[in-house]
Amino acid sequence: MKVLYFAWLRERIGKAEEEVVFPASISTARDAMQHLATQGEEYAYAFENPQIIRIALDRRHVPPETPIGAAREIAFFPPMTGG
Amino acid sequence: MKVLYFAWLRERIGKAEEEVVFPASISTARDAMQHLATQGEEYAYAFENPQIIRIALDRRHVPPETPIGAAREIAFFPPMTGG
Amino acid sequence: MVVPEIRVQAEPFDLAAEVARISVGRQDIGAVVTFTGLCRSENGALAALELEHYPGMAEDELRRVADDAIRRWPLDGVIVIHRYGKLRPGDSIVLVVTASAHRQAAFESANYLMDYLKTRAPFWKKEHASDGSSGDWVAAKQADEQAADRW
Amino acid sequence: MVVPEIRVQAEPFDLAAEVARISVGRQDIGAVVTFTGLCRSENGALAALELEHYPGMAEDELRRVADDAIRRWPLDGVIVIHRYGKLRPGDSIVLVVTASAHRQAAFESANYLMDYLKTRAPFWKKEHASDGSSGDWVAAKQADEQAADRW
Repeated sequence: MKVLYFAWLRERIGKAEEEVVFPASISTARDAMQHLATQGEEYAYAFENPQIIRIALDRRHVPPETPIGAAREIAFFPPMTGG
Repeated sequence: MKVLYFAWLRERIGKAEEEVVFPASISTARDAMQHLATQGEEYAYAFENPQIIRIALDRRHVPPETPIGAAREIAFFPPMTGG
Repeated sequence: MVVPEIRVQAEPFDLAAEVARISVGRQDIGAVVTFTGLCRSENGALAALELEHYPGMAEDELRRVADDAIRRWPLDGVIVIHRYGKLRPGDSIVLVVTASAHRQAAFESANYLMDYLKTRAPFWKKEHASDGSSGDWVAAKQADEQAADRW
Repeated sequence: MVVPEIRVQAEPFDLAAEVARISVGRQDIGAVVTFTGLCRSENGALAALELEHYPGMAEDELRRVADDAIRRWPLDGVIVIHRYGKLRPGDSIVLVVTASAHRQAAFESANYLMDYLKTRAPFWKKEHASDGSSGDWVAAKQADEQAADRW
């Protein structure tokens, strides 16, 4: 699955995107985030406050409890500050 | 005193402005309007619904009970429809 | 204190030039809102609008409305331009431009200016119908009075 | 059904050209509202803003917000342009244009678009300070969430 990071998540993790094969036990977007948080110090730092992180599945905002299902792309980012 | 008429008041009276010497008994803007309404059929027609007519004294909106005092210019017109 | 720019003119106006006048070379403006009012054909029934105004008072009253807005909101600039004369469907009638550090101040003050301008500025519209008949004077709408009363 | 025009671009935009695109040759539009958001210097403290975005999703989300506005108000046209990349104080960041027969529809929908765009469109601002220090990511404001919640 393609995983994207934006803004300070991207900076903390040190990459903008990567391919991740999630274990079969990963069901929801929150599960995916928790799994990524275990992948090293930089990930732990990026995801240290999971409650403020926004998630998009296939380029749509979703709540963390959303099943990732057959989505091809998941993105993690801080609250938006455009406009 | 300079008297100005706009929109359908101007059309009904048949002139845009005139000089009027009001009798000494005329005190308020409403008095002036009532006096003008007696100056002929066209004036009676123009002022037939005095409650909808707006008044400006020296280019400021005023309520009808305002004394005309030393004002140099009084204008009568329908509700505005600009914008 | 910001000084509003007020113009009453027969000529069309240039939106981009007006916005540039209010914002170019400045670094403190975060939001510019413009409102352009246009003449509508009313589904083809209207050939033209004739706008009559009270010269002198029209400018004064627009300035008073603009000064009220400047007192109510933290504005960095205000422009109000109102046209008069014969206008065709598609022609612009009025332009309001407001600039502020903050977007709500720019939005609200432009909205306020339009509401008050409609009920206070001495302009009157006469309709000329497409069938050649000389039309009626547009009646003031109660909705416009109510719109102004909400502020 | 009106189709909104959405653009996400590094280049500046031309306000007058966008307004012309929405209104020229039409006789049914009574009101055009534009909102331009600009980069502020924060009293000289800010040298630049760097705008990051999520390509693809940014356009999609702006289109969803615009479609919501089109469902809520009787609009004749909507344009939303959002820039990305490094922007300097005085540079424009975002443009919203709405056109309607009615002035309140144009005002309210432009205001709505800005409120929702700020909380839903995937853009992030990083500040570069005038003293050369690489700045912080701008924190989302609770006021922006509240502004969106009022609709």
